[in-house]
Amino acid sequence: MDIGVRKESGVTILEPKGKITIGVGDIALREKVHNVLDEGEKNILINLAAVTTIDSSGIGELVSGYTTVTNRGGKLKLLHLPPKVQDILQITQLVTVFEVHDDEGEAVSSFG
Amino acid sequence: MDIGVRKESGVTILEPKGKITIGVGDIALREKVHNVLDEGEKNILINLAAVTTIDSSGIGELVSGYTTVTNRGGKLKLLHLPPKVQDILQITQLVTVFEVHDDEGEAVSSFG
Amino acid sequence: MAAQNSQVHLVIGSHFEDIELVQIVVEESLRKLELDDEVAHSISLAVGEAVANAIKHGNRQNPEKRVEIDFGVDDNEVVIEVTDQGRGFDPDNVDDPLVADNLLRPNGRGILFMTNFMDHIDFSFKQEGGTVVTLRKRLPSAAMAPGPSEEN
Amino acid sequence: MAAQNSQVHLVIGSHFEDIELVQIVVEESLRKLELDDEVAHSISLAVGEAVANAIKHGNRQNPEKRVEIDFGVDDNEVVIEVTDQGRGFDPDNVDDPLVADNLLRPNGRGILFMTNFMDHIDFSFKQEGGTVVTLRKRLPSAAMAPGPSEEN
Ligand SMILES: Nc1ncnc2c1ncn2[C@@H]1O[C@H](COP(=O)(O)OP(=O)(O)O)[C@@H](O)[C@H]1O
Ligand SMILES: Nc1ncnc2c1ncn2[C@@H]1O[C@H](COP(=O)(O)OP(=O)(O)O)[C@@H](O)[C@H]1O
Repeated sequence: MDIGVRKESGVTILEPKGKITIGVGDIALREKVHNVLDEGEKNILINLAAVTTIDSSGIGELVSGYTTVTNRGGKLKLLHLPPKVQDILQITQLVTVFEVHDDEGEAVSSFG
Repeated sequence: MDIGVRKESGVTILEPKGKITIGVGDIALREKVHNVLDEGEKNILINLAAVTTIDSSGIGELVSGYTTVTNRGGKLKLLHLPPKVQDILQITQLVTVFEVHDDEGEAVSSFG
Repeated sequence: MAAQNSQVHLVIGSHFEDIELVQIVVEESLRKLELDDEVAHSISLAVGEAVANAIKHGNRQNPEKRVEIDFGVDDNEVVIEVTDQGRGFDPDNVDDPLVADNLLRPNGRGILFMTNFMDHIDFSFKQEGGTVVTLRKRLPSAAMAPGPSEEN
Repeated sequence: MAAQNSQVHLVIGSHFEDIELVQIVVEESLRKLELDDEVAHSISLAVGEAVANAIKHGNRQNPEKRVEIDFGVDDNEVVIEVTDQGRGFDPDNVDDPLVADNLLRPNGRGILFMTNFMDHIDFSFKQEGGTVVTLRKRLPSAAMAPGPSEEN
Protein backbone atom coordinates (compact mmCIF):
# COMPACT_ATOMS: atom_id res chain seq x y z
CA MET A 1 0.00 0.00 0.00
CA ASP A 2 1.04 3.45 -0.91
CA ILE A 3 0.62 6.08 1.84
CA GLY A 4 1.26 9.70 0.94
CA VAL A 5 2.52 12.08 3.66
CA ARG A 6 2.18 15.88 3.66
CA LYS A 7 2.43 18.61 6.25
CA GLU A 8 0.06 21.56 6.62
CA SER A 9 0.51 24.09 9.47
CA GLY A 10 1.90 21.57 11.95
CA VAL A 11 -0.50 18.77 11.02
CA THR A 12 0.78 15.61 9.31
CA ILE A 13 -1.69 14.43 6.72
CA LEU A 14 -1.53 10.71 5.81
CA GLU A 15 -3.17 9.67 2.58
CA PRO A 16 -3.48 5.90 2.26
CA LYS A 17 -4.63 4.60 -1.13
CA GLY A 18 -6.44 1.35 -1.92
CA LYS A 19 -7.03 -1.39 0.62
CA ILE A 20 -6.47 -1.21 4.36
CA THR A 21 -6.94 -4.90 4.97
CA ILE A 22 -5.25 -7.76 6.75
CA GLY A 23 -1.77 -8.34 5.41
CA VAL A 24 -2.17 -5.61 2.79
CA GLY A 25 -2.45 -2.13 4.24
CA ASP A 26 -2.93 -2.63 7.95
CA ILE A 27 0.73 -2.97 8.88
CA ALA A 28 1.80 -0.23 6.49
CA LEU A 29 -0.60 2.18 8.17
CA ARG A 30 0.59 1.22 11.65
CA GLU A 31 4.22 1.75 10.67
CA LYS A 32 3.49 5.09 9.09
CA VAL A 33 1.73 6.36 12.21
CA HIS A 34 4.66 5.22 14.35
CA ASN A 35 7.17 6.89 12.01
CA VAL A 36 5.33 10.17 12.26
CA LEU A 37 5.25 9.98 16.05
CA ASP A 38 8.95 9.07 16.14
CA GLU A 39 9.67 12.24 14.22
CA GLY A 40 8.09 14.17 17.08
CA GLU A 41 4.85 15.05 15.30
CA LYS A 42 1.71 14.77 17.40
CA ASN A 43 -1.11 15.94 15.15
CA ILE A 44 -2.18 13.41 12.53
CA LEU A 45 -5.00 13.74 10.03
CA ILE A 46 -5.76 10.63 7.96
CA ASN A 47 -7.40 11.38 4.62
CA LEU A 48 -9.39 8.26 3.70
CA ALA A 49 -10.74 9.57 0.38
CA ALA A 50 -8.70 7.12 -1.69
CA VAL A 51 -9.38 4.05 0.47
CA THR A 52 -11.41 1.49 -1.47
CA THR A 53 -11.78 -1.19 1.18
CA ILE A 54 -11.25 -1.45 4.91
CA ASP A 55 -11.74 -4.63 6.91
CA SER A 56 -11.80 -5.27 10.66
CA SER A 57 -7.99 -5.36 10.79
CA GLY A 58 -7.82 -2.02 9.02
CA ILE A 59 -10.34 -0.54 11.44
CA GLY A 60 -8.27 -2.05 14.25
CA GLU A 61 -5.22 -0.18 12.98
CA LEU A 62 -7.14 3.10 12.93
CA VAL A 63 -8.18 2.48 16.54
CA SER A 64 -4.64 1.51 17.58
CA GLY A 65 -3.30 4.59 15.87
CA TYR A 66 -5.86 6.71 17.68
CA THR A 67 -4.94 5.21 21.05
CA THR A 68 -1.19 5.49 20.51
CA VAL A 69 -1.37 9.08 19.35
CA THR A 70 -3.72 10.07 22.19
CA ASN A 71 -1.48 8.37 24.76
CA ARG A 72 1.43 10.44 23.52
CA GLY A 73 -0.55 13.61 23.97
CA GLY A 74 -1.37 14.04 20.30
CA LYS A 75 -4.54 13.98 18.22
CA LEU A 76 -5.59 11.67 15.39
CA LYS A 77 -8.54 12.75 13.27
CA LEU A 78 -10.11 11.49 10.03
CA LEU A 79 -10.86 13.34 6.81
CA HIS A 80 -13.10 12.53 3.82
CA LEU A 81 -14.76 9.22 4.68
CA PRO A 82 -15.93 7.31 1.62
CA PRO A 83 -19.49 5.94 2.10
CA LYS A 84 -18.24 2.38 2.70
CA VAL A 85 -15.90 3.51 5.46
CA GLN A 86 -18.63 5.72 6.91
CA ASP A 87 -20.94 2.67 7.09
CA ILE A 88 -18.28 0.68 8.86
CA LEU A 89 -17.66 3.39 11.45
CA GLN A 90 -21.41 3.33 12.10
CA ILE A 91 -21.55 -0.46 12.42
CA THR A 92 -18.60 -0.50 14.80
CA GLN A 93 -19.92 2.59 16.66
CA LEU A 94 -16.54 4.22 16.22
CA VAL A 95 -18.27 7.36 14.96
CA THR A 96 -18.48 8.21 18.64
CA VAL A 97 -14.70 7.92 18.97
CA PHE A 98 -13.23 9.56 15.89
CA GLU A 99 -13.45 13.21 15.04
CA VAL A 100 -14.30 13.27 11.34
CA HIS A 101 -13.96 16.20 8.94
CA ASP A 102 -15.14 16.87 5.40
CA ASP A 103 -13.01 19.91 4.73
CA GLU A 104 -9.23 19.80 4.91
CA GLY A 105 -8.77 23.45 5.88
CA GLU A 106 -11.22 23.18 8.75
CA ALA A 107 -9.72 19.86 9.81
CA VAL A 108 -6.22 21.34 9.94
CA SER A 109 -7.25 24.40 11.91
CA SER A 110 -9.29 22.24 14.35
CA PHE A 111 -5.98 20.92 15.76
CA GLY A 112 -5.55 24.48 17.07
CA MET B 1 -18.52 -10.22 -26.85
CA ASP B 2 -19.10 -7.11 -28.84
CA ILE B 3 -18.49 -7.40 -32.61
CA GLY B 4 -18.65 -4.23 -34.68
CA VAL B 5 -19.74 -4.45 -38.33
CA ARG B 6 -18.93 -1.91 -41.07
CA LYS B 7 -18.98 -1.93 -44.85
CA GLU B 8 -16.28 -0.49 -47.13
CA SER B 9 -16.57 -0.80 -50.94
CA GLY B 10 -18.39 -4.12 -50.87
CA VAL B 11 -16.31 -5.63 -48.05
CA THR B 12 -17.88 -6.37 -44.67
CA ILE B 13 -15.44 -5.60 -41.87
CA LEU B 14 -16.01 -7.42 -38.59
CA GLU B 15 -14.34 -5.97 -35.51
CA PRO B 16 -14.48 -8.32 -32.52
CA LYS B 17 -13.35 -6.87 -29.20
CA GLY B 18 -11.89 -8.72 -26.20
CA LYS B 19 -11.80 -12.47 -25.91
CA ILE B 20 -12.52 -15.01 -28.62
CA THR B 21 -12.55 -18.01 -26.33
CA ILE B 22 -14.67 -21.04 -25.57
CA GLY B 23 -18.11 -20.01 -24.42
CA VAL B 24 -17.25 -16.31 -24.59
CA GLY B 25 -16.61 -15.06 -28.10
CA ASP B 26 -16.37 -18.15 -30.26
CA ILE B 27 -20.10 -18.63 -30.85
CA ALA B 28 -20.70 -14.90 -31.25
CA LEU B 29 -18.10 -14.77 -34.02
CA ARG B 30 -19.58 -17.80 -35.78
CA GLU B 31 -23.06 -16.30 -35.69
CA LYS B 32 -21.86 -12.97 -37.00
CA VAL B 33 -20.10 -14.61 -39.98
CA HIS B 34 -23.28 -16.57 -40.76
CA ASN B 35 -25.42 -13.44 -40.52
CA VAL B 36 -23.20 -11.62 -42.97
CA LEU B 37 -23.36 -14.53 -45.42
CA ASP B 38 -27.14 -14.76 -45.02
CA GLU B 39 -27.38 -11.11 -46.07
CA GLY B 40 -25.73 -12.09 -49.34
CA GLU B 41 -22.31 -10.59 -48.59
CA LYS B 42 -19.33 -12.72 -49.62
CA ASN B 43 -16.27 -10.63 -48.80
CA ILE B 44 -15.38 -10.56 -45.12
CA LEU B 45 -12.42 -8.87 -43.45
CA ILE B 46 -11.94 -9.56 -39.75
CA ASN B 47 -10.05 -6.82 -37.91
CA LEU B 48 -8.42 -8.50 -34.92
CA ALA B 49 -6.75 -5.36 -33.51
CA ALA B 50 -8.97 -5.27 -30.42
CA VAL B 51 -8.78 -8.99 -29.63
CA THR B 52 -6.99 -9.54 -26.33
CA THR B 53 -7.09 -13.34 -26.17
CA ILE B 54 -7.84 -16.15 -28.56
CA ASP B 55 -7.85 -19.82 -27.60
CA SER B 56 -8.06 -22.99 -29.69
CA SER B 57 -11.86 -22.68 -29.91
CA GLY B 58 -11.53 -19.12 -31.15
CA ILE B 59 -8.97 -20.19 -33.75
CA GLY B 60 -11.36 -23.00 -34.67
CA GLU B 61 -14.08 -20.44 -35.34
CA LEU B 62 -11.78 -18.41 -37.58
CA VAL B 63 -11.01 -21.58 -39.54
CA SER B 64 -14.71 -22.57 -39.74
CA GLY B 65 -15.57 -19.08 -40.90
CA TYR B 66 -12.84 -19.29 -43.53
CA THR B 67 -14.13 -22.65 -44.80
CA THR B 68 -17.77 -21.61 -44.84
CA VAL B 69 -17.10 -18.34 -46.65
CA THR B 70 -14.79 -20.04 -49.18
CA ASN B 71 -17.37 -22.78 -49.84
CA ARG B 72 -19.94 -20.14 -50.65
CA GLY B 73 -17.60 -18.57 -53.17
CA GLY B 74 -16.53 -15.69 -50.92
CA LYS B 75 -13.29 -14.61 -49.28
CA LEU B 76 -12.38 -14.23 -45.62
CA LYS B 77 -9.21 -12.33 -44.76
CA LEU B 78 -7.64 -11.01 -41.56
CA LEU B 79 -6.50 -7.50 -40.64
CA HIS B 80 -4.23 -6.15 -37.89
CA LEU B 81 -3.04 -9.23 -35.98
CA PRO B 82 -1.95 -8.43 -32.42
CA PRO B 83 1.38 -10.14 -31.57
CA LYS B 84 -0.34 -12.82 -29.46
CA VAL B 85 -2.66 -13.77 -32.29
CA GLN B 86 0.25 -13.68 -34.75
CA ASP B 87 2.14 -16.15 -32.53
CA ILE B 88 -0.83 -18.47 -32.43
CA LEU B 89 -1.24 -18.42 -36.21
CA GLN B 90 2.43 -19.42 -36.41
CA ILE B 91 2.08 -22.20 -33.85
CA THR B 92 -0.96 -23.62 -35.62
CA GLN B 93 0.62 -23.06 -39.07
CA LEU B 94 -2.50 -21.21 -40.13
CA VAL B 95 -0.33 -18.38 -41.46
CA THR B 96 -0.21 -20.53 -44.59
CA VAL B 97 -4.02 -20.51 -44.80
CA PHE B 98 -5.10 -16.97 -43.97
CA GLU B 99 -4.39 -13.90 -46.02
CA VAL B 100 -3.34 -11.27 -43.49
CA HIS B 101 -3.18 -7.51 -44.00
CA ASP B 102 -1.75 -4.62 -42.01
CA ASP B 103 -3.44 -1.83 -43.90
CA GLU B 104 -7.21 -1.57 -44.13
CA GLY B 105 -7.26 0.25 -47.48
CA GLU B 106 -5.01 -2.33 -49.12
CA ALA B 107 -6.96 -5.15 -47.50
CA VAL B 108 -10.26 -3.83 -48.86
CA SER B 109 -8.96 -3.32 -52.38
CA SER B 110 -7.35 -6.80 -52.37
CA PHE B 111 -10.86 -8.32 -52.54
CA GLY B 112 -10.92 -6.82 -56.09
CA MET C 1 -25.10 -28.86 -1.50
CA ALA C 2 -25.98 -31.08 -4.47
CA ALA C 3 -28.99 -29.20 -5.78
CA GLN C 4 -27.15 -25.95 -6.28
CA ASN C 5 -26.84 -24.47 -9.70
CA SER C 6 -23.37 -23.03 -9.12
CA GLN C 7 -20.66 -24.39 -6.91
CA VAL C 8 -17.01 -23.56 -6.54
CA HIS C 9 -14.67 -25.10 -4.03
CA LEU C 10 -11.35 -23.49 -3.19
CA VAL C 11 -8.58 -24.61 -0.86
CA ILE C 12 -5.68 -22.37 0.20
CA GLY C 13 -2.81 -22.63 2.67
CA SER C 14 -2.84 -20.42 5.76
CA HIS C 15 -1.37 -17.27 4.24
CA PHE C 16 -3.05 -13.91 4.68
CA GLU C 17 -1.96 -13.00 1.18
CA ASP C 18 -4.33 -15.64 -0.23
CA ILE C 19 -7.37 -13.86 1.23
CA GLU C 20 -7.38 -11.59 -1.80
CA LEU C 21 -7.44 -14.63 -4.07
CA VAL C 22 -10.50 -15.95 -2.26
CA GLN C 23 -12.18 -12.57 -2.56
CA ILE C 24 -11.44 -12.42 -6.27
CA VAL C 25 -13.09 -15.82 -6.72
CA VAL C 26 -16.10 -14.70 -4.72
CA GLU C 27 -16.40 -11.42 -6.61
CA GLU C 28 -16.03 -13.15 -9.98
CA SER C 29 -18.66 -15.72 -9.00
CA LEU C 30 -20.99 -12.95 -7.85
CA ARG C 31 -20.38 -10.93 -11.01
CA LYS C 32 -22.35 -13.53 -12.97
CA LEU C 33 -25.32 -12.98 -10.69
CA GLU C 34 -25.33 -9.31 -11.62
CA LEU C 35 -25.69 -8.28 -8.01
CA ASP C 36 -25.47 -4.69 -6.96
CA ASP C 37 -21.80 -3.68 -6.50
CA GLU C 38 -22.37 -2.68 -2.89
CA VAL C 39 -23.87 -6.06 -2.06
CA ALA C 40 -21.08 -7.94 -3.82
CA HIS C 41 -18.48 -5.85 -2.01
CA SER C 42 -20.00 -6.53 1.39
CA ILE C 43 -20.24 -10.29 0.77
CA SER C 44 -16.59 -10.25 -0.29
CA LEU C 45 -15.66 -8.36 2.89
CA ALA C 46 -17.56 -10.84 5.08
CA VAL C 47 -15.81 -13.78 3.40
CA GLY C 48 -12.47 -12.03 3.92
CA GLU C 49 -13.20 -11.78 7.66
CA ALA C 50 -14.15 -15.45 7.87
CA VAL C 51 -11.00 -16.54 6.04
CA ALA C 52 -8.83 -14.21 8.15
CA ASN C 53 -10.25 -15.82 11.29
CA ALA C 54 -9.73 -19.30 9.87
CA ILE C 55 -6.06 -18.50 9.21
CA LYS C 56 -5.41 -16.53 12.40
CA HIS C 57 -7.48 -18.19 15.11
CA GLY C 58 -8.31 -21.55 13.51
CA ASN C 59 -5.07 -22.59 11.83
CA ARG C 60 -2.86 -20.21 13.84
CA GLN C 61 -1.00 -19.32 10.65
CA ASN C 62 0.42 -22.81 10.32
CA PRO C 63 1.03 -22.74 6.56
CA GLU C 64 0.57 -26.51 6.33
CA LYS C 65 -3.03 -26.18 7.50
CA ARG C 66 -5.67 -25.57 4.89
CA VAL C 67 -8.66 -23.29 4.66
CA GLU C 68 -11.51 -24.53 2.46
CA ILE C 69 -14.05 -22.22 0.91
CA ASP C 70 -17.27 -23.49 -0.63
CA PHE C 71 -19.13 -20.95 -2.67
CA GLY C 72 -22.61 -21.94 -3.74
CA VAL C 73 -25.71 -20.34 -5.12
CA ASP C 74 -29.05 -21.84 -4.25
CA ASP C 75 -32.16 -20.73 -6.02
CA ASN C 76 -32.38 -17.59 -3.97
CA GLU C 77 -29.37 -17.46 -1.72
CA VAL C 78 -25.59 -17.19 -1.82
CA VAL C 79 -24.09 -19.64 0.68
CA ILE C 80 -20.40 -19.56 1.55
CA GLU C 81 -18.78 -22.00 3.93
CA VAL C 82 -15.31 -21.39 5.32
CA THR C 83 -13.69 -24.35 7.05
CA ASP C 84 -10.45 -24.43 8.99
CA GLN C 85 -8.47 -27.10 10.80
CA GLY C 86 -8.41 -25.45 14.19
CA ARG C 87 -9.78 -26.30 17.60
CA GLY C 88 -12.95 -24.24 17.44
CA PHE C 89 -14.25 -21.76 20.01
CA ASP C 90 -17.39 -20.84 21.88
CA PRO C 91 -19.27 -18.22 19.85
CA ASP C 92 -21.42 -17.39 22.89
CA ASN C 93 -18.32 -16.44 24.77
CA VAL C 94 -16.93 -13.75 22.49
CA ASP C 95 -16.63 -10.20 23.77
CA ASP C 96 -19.11 -7.73 22.33
CA PRO C 97 -17.10 -5.10 20.44
CA LEU C 98 -19.91 -2.55 20.85
CA VAL C 99 -19.73 -2.39 24.63
CA ALA C 100 -18.16 0.92 25.67
CA ASP C 101 -15.24 -0.80 27.39
CA ASN C 102 -14.34 -2.65 24.22
CA LEU C 103 -14.71 0.21 21.74
CA LEU C 104 -11.00 1.02 21.74
CA ARG C 105 -9.77 -2.54 21.38
CA PRO C 106 -7.67 -3.08 18.29
CA ASN C 107 -9.50 -6.29 17.39
CA GLY C 108 -12.67 -8.27 17.98
CA ARG C 109 -14.78 -6.82 15.15
CA GLY C 110 -14.61 -9.58 12.52
CA ILE C 111 -17.79 -11.40 13.53
CA LEU C 112 -19.56 -8.03 13.79
CA PHE C 113 -18.59 -7.34 10.17
CA MET C 114 -19.88 -10.74 9.08
CA THR C 115 -23.24 -10.41 10.83
CA ASN C 116 -23.71 -6.92 9.46
CA PHE C 117 -22.86 -7.73 5.88
CA MET C 118 -24.68 -11.04 5.61
CA ASP C 119 -28.27 -12.06 6.33
CA HIS C 120 -27.27 -14.97 8.49
CA ILE C 121 -24.05 -16.41 9.87
CA ASP C 122 -23.58 -19.62 11.74
CA PHE C 123 -20.67 -21.51 13.33
CA SER C 124 -20.41 -25.26 13.53
CA PHE C 125 -17.60 -27.48 14.71
CA LYS C 126 -16.40 -30.74 13.25
CA GLN C 127 -15.91 -33.80 15.42
CA GLU C 128 -12.39 -34.23 14.07
CA GLY C 129 -11.59 -30.55 14.76
CA GLY C 130 -12.19 -27.53 12.60
CA THR C 131 -14.60 -24.63 12.52
CA VAL C 132 -17.13 -24.14 9.74
CA VAL C 133 -18.50 -20.63 9.31
CA THR C 134 -21.56 -20.51 7.08
CA LEU C 135 -22.43 -17.14 5.57
CA ARG C 136 -25.76 -16.63 3.84
CA LYS C 137 -27.15 -13.78 1.80
CA ARG C 138 -30.52 -13.82 0.05
CA LEU C 139 -30.52 -12.64 -3.53
CA PRO C 140 -33.04 -10.14 -4.80
CA SER C 141 -35.16 -12.25 -7.19
CA ALA C 142 -34.23 -9.97 -10.08
CA ALA C 143 -30.63 -11.08 -9.72
CA MET C 144 -31.38 -14.79 -10.00
CA ALA C 145 -28.61 -16.92 -11.42
CA PRO C 146 -29.20 -18.45 -14.82
CA GLY C 147 -29.26 -22.23 -14.81
CA PRO C 148 -26.21 -24.29 -15.76
CA SER C 149 -25.03 -23.17 -19.16
CA GLU C 150 -25.71 -25.48 -22.06
CA GLU C 151 -23.42 -23.89 -24.60
CA ASN C 152 -21.25 -26.17 -26.67
CA MET D 1 2.95 -31.70 -3.38
CA ALA D 2 3.63 -31.06 0.29
CA ALA D 3 6.93 -29.22 -0.04
CA GLN D 4 5.52 -26.48 -2.20
CA ASN D 5 5.53 -22.94 -0.97
CA SER D 6 2.24 -22.02 -2.61
CA GLN D 7 -0.70 -24.26 -3.27
CA VAL D 8 -4.25 -23.53 -4.33
CA HIS D 9 -6.87 -26.12 -5.04
CA LEU D 10 -10.01 -25.22 -6.97
CA VAL D 11 -13.03 -27.33 -7.90
CA ILE D 12 -15.67 -26.23 -10.40
CA GLY D 13 -18.68 -27.84 -12.07
CA SER D 14 -18.54 -28.60 -15.79
CA HIS D 15 -19.53 -25.17 -17.11
CA PHE D 16 -17.49 -23.42 -19.76
CA GLU D 17 -18.28 -20.14 -18.08
CA ASP D 18 -16.18 -21.19 -15.08
CA ILE D 19 -13.02 -21.42 -17.20
CA GLU D 20 -12.57 -17.69 -16.77
CA LEU D 21 -12.77 -18.10 -12.99
CA VAL D 22 -9.98 -20.69 -13.13
CA GLN D 23 -7.89 -18.37 -15.28
CA ILE D 24 -8.42 -15.50 -12.88
CA VAL D 25 -7.18 -17.67 -10.01
CA VAL D 26 -4.15 -18.72 -12.05
CA GLU D 27 -3.36 -15.16 -13.11
CA GLU D 28 -3.78 -13.86 -9.57
CA SER D 29 -1.52 -16.62 -8.23
CA LEU D 30 1.06 -15.86 -10.92
CA ARG D 31 0.87 -12.14 -10.25
CA LYS D 32 2.60 -12.70 -6.92
CA LEU D 33 5.51 -14.35 -8.71
CA GLU D 34 6.01 -11.17 -10.75
CA LEU D 35 6.30 -13.16 -13.95
CA ASP D 36 6.47 -11.47 -17.28
CA ASP D 37 2.93 -10.66 -18.53
CA GLU D 38 3.42 -12.69 -21.70
CA VAL D 39 4.44 -15.76 -19.73
CA ALA D 40 1.55 -15.41 -17.31
CA HIS D 41 -0.86 -15.00 -20.21
CA SER D 42 0.38 -18.11 -21.95
CA ILE D 43 0.19 -20.22 -18.79
CA SER D 44 -3.36 -18.98 -18.29
CA LEU D 45 -4.23 -19.90 -21.89
CA ALA D 46 -2.76 -23.40 -21.49
CA VAL D 47 -4.76 -23.95 -18.30
CA GLY D 48 -7.88 -22.74 -20.10
CA GLU D 49 -7.33 -25.37 -22.80
CA ALA D 50 -6.83 -28.14 -20.24
CA VAL D 51 -10.00 -27.15 -18.36
CA ALA D 52 -11.98 -26.86 -21.61
CA ASN D 53 -10.93 -30.41 -22.52
CA ALA D 54 -11.80 -31.67 -19.04
CA ILE D 55 -15.29 -30.19 -19.37
CA LYS D 56 -15.88 -31.09 -23.03
CA HIS D 57 -14.16 -34.45 -23.57
CA GLY D 58 -13.67 -35.66 -20.00
CA ASN D 59 -16.92 -34.75 -18.27
CA ARG D 60 -18.90 -34.31 -21.49
CA GLN D 61 -20.48 -31.17 -20.03
CA ASN D 62 -22.29 -33.13 -17.35
CA PRO D 63 -22.70 -30.28 -14.85
CA GLU D 64 -22.69 -32.74 -11.95
CA LYS D 65 -19.15 -33.80 -12.80
CA ARG D 66 -16.32 -31.81 -11.32
CA VAL D 67 -13.06 -30.45 -12.64
CA GLU D 68 -10.27 -30.04 -10.09
CA ILE D 69 -7.40 -27.65 -10.56
CA ASP D 70 -4.26 -27.80 -8.41
CA PHE D 71 -2.02 -24.81 -8.74
CA GLY D 72 1.37 -25.12 -7.11
CA VAL D 73 4.70 -23.41 -7.16
CA ASP D 74 7.78 -25.49 -6.49
CA ASP D 75 11.09 -23.83 -5.92
CA ASN D 76 11.59 -23.21 -9.58
CA GLU D 77 8.49 -24.38 -11.37
CA VAL D 78 4.80 -23.67 -11.72
CA VAL D 79 2.87 -26.95 -11.73
CA ILE D 80 -0.81 -27.09 -12.58
CA GLU D 81 -2.84 -30.28 -12.53
CA VAL D 82 -6.28 -30.44 -14.12
CA THR D 83 -8.33 -33.52 -13.25
CA ASP D 84 -11.67 -34.56 -14.70
CA GLN D 85 -14.05 -37.45 -14.09
CA GLY D 86 -14.07 -38.79 -17.63
CA ARG D 87 -13.00 -42.02 -19.27
CA GLY D 88 -9.60 -40.88 -20.48
CA PHE D 89 -8.15 -41.25 -23.98
CA ASP D 90 -5.04 -42.37 -25.76
CA PRO D 91 -2.75 -39.35 -26.17
CA ASP D 92 -0.67 -41.25 -28.75
CA ASN D 93 -3.73 -41.59 -30.89
CA VAL D 94 -4.67 -37.96 -31.33
CA ASP D 95 -4.59 -36.45 -34.82
CA ASP D 96 -1.76 -34.04 -35.50
CA PRO D 97 -3.33 -30.63 -36.22
CA LEU D 98 -0.25 -29.57 -38.20
CA VAL D 99 -0.60 -32.19 -40.91
CA ALA D 100 -1.83 -30.52 -44.12
CA ASP D 101 -5.03 -32.57 -44.20
CA ASN D 102 -5.96 -31.39 -40.73
CA LEU D 103 -5.12 -27.70 -41.08
CA LEU D 104 -8.69 -26.72 -41.88
CA ARG D 105 -10.33 -28.72 -39.12
CA PRO D 106 -12.32 -26.55 -36.71
CA ASN D 107 -10.83 -28.29 -33.69
CA GLY D 108 -7.97 -30.45 -32.46
CA ARG D 109 -5.54 -27.67 -31.47
CA GLY D 110 -5.92 -27.60 -27.67
CA ILE D 111 -3.04 -29.96 -26.86
CA LEU D 112 -0.89 -28.08 -29.39
CA PHE D 113 -1.57 -24.87 -27.46
CA MET D 114 -0.65 -26.52 -24.17
CA THR D 115 2.63 -27.99 -25.43
CA ASN D 116 3.61 -24.70 -27.01
CA PHE D 117 2.84 -22.53 -24.01
CA MET D 118 4.25 -24.78 -21.31
CA ASP D 119 7.65 -26.43 -20.87
CA HIS D 120 6.18 -29.85 -20.31
CA ILE D 121 2.75 -31.43 -20.38
CA ASP D 122 1.79 -34.91 -19.36
CA PHE D 123 -1.41 -36.99 -19.24
CA SER D 124 -2.14 -39.64 -16.67
CA PHE D 125 -5.26 -41.65 -16.03
CA LYS D 126 -6.75 -42.68 -12.74
CA GLN D 127 -7.73 -46.26 -12.04
CA GLU D 128 -11.19 -45.14 -11.00
CA GLY D 129 -11.58 -43.04 -14.17
CA GLY D 130 -10.50 -39.49 -14.83
CA THR D 131 -7.75 -37.79 -16.75
CA VAL D 132 -5.05 -35.74 -15.05
CA VAL D 133 -3.24 -33.22 -17.24
CA THR D 134 -0.06 -31.88 -15.62
CA LEU D 135 1.27 -28.60 -16.98
CA ARG D 136 4.73 -27.40 -16.00
CA LYS D 137 6.57 -24.16 -16.58
CA ARG D 138 9.98 -23.33 -15.17
CA LEU D 139 10.31 -19.93 -13.59
CA PRO D 140 13.17 -17.63 -14.38
CA SER D 141 15.15 -17.58 -11.11
CA ALA D 142 14.65 -13.82 -10.82
CA ALA D 143 10.93 -14.43 -10.45
CA MET D 144 11.23 -16.79 -7.51
CA ALA D 145 8.28 -16.86 -5.16
CA PRO D 146 8.81 -15.48 -1.69
CA GLY D 147 8.40 -18.02 1.08
CA PRO D 148 5.19 -18.31 3.09
CA SER D 149 4.37 -14.93 4.55
CA GLU D 150 4.98 -14.46 8.22
CA GLU D 151 3.03 -11.27 8.72
CA ASN D 152 0.68 -11.09 11.64
N1 LIG E 1 -12.26 -19.82 13.00
C1 LIG E 1 -12.06 -19.57 14.31
N2 LIG E 1 -11.40 -20.46 15.10
C2 LIG E 1 -11.18 -20.21 16.39
N3 LIG E 1 -11.60 -19.10 17.02
C3 LIG E 1 -12.26 -18.17 16.32
C4 LIG E 1 -12.53 -18.35 14.93
N4 LIG E 1 -13.22 -17.27 14.50
C5 LIG E 1 -13.36 -16.45 15.56
N5 LIG E 1 -12.79 -16.98 16.69
C6 LIG E 1 -12.76 -16.39 18.05
O1 LIG E 1 -13.68 -15.34 18.10
C7 LIG E 1 -13.04 -14.13 18.49
C8 LIG E 1 -13.69 -12.92 17.81
O2 LIG E 1 -13.45 -12.97 16.43
P1 LIG E 1 -13.60 -11.66 15.56
O3 LIG E 1 -14.87 -10.99 15.92
O4 LIG E 1 -13.43 -12.03 14.14
O5 LIG E 1 -12.42 -10.70 16.01
P2 LIG E 1 -10.84 -10.86 15.93
O6 LIG E 1 -10.56 -11.87 14.89
O7 LIG E 1 -10.36 -9.50 15.60
O8 LIG E 1 -10.41 -11.31 17.30
C9 LIG E 1 -11.59 -14.32 18.13
O9 LIG E 1 -10.74 -13.52 18.89
C10 LIG E 1 -11.40 -15.81 18.39
O10 LIG E 1 -11.19 -16.04 19.75
N1 LIG F 1 -9.51 -34.60 -20.69
C1 LIG F 1 -9.76 -35.36 -21.78
N2 LIG F 1 -10.56 -36.45 -21.70
C2 LIG F 1 -10.81 -37.20 -22.79
N3 LIG F 1 -10.30 -36.95 -24.01
C3 LIG F 1 -9.49 -35.89 -24.17
C4 LIG F 1 -9.17 -35.04 -23.07
N4 LIG F 1 -8.33 -34.07 -23.52
C5 LIG F 1 -8.15 -34.31 -24.83
N5 LIG F 1 -8.84 -35.40 -25.23
C6 LIG F 1 -8.86 -35.99 -26.59
O1 LIG F 1 -7.82 -35.44 -27.34
C7 LIG F 1 -8.32 -34.82 -28.52
C8 LIG F 1 -7.52 -33.60 -28.89
O2 LIG F 1 -7.70 -32.59 -27.94
P1 LIG F 1 -7.33 -31.09 -28.28
O3 LIG F 1 -6.01 -31.06 -28.94
O4 LIG F 1 -7.47 -30.31 -27.05
O5 LIG F 1 -8.40 -30.64 -29.36
P2 LIG F 1 -9.99 -30.49 -29.26
O6 LIG F 1 -10.35 -30.37 -27.82
O7 LIG F 1 -10.29 -29.26 -30.03
O8 LIG F 1 -10.55 -31.73 -29.90
C9 LIG F 1 -9.78 -34.52 -28.21
O9 LIG F 1 -10.56 -34.43 -29.37
C10 LIG F 1 -10.15 -35.69 -27.34
O10 LIG F 1 -10.47 -36.82 -28.11
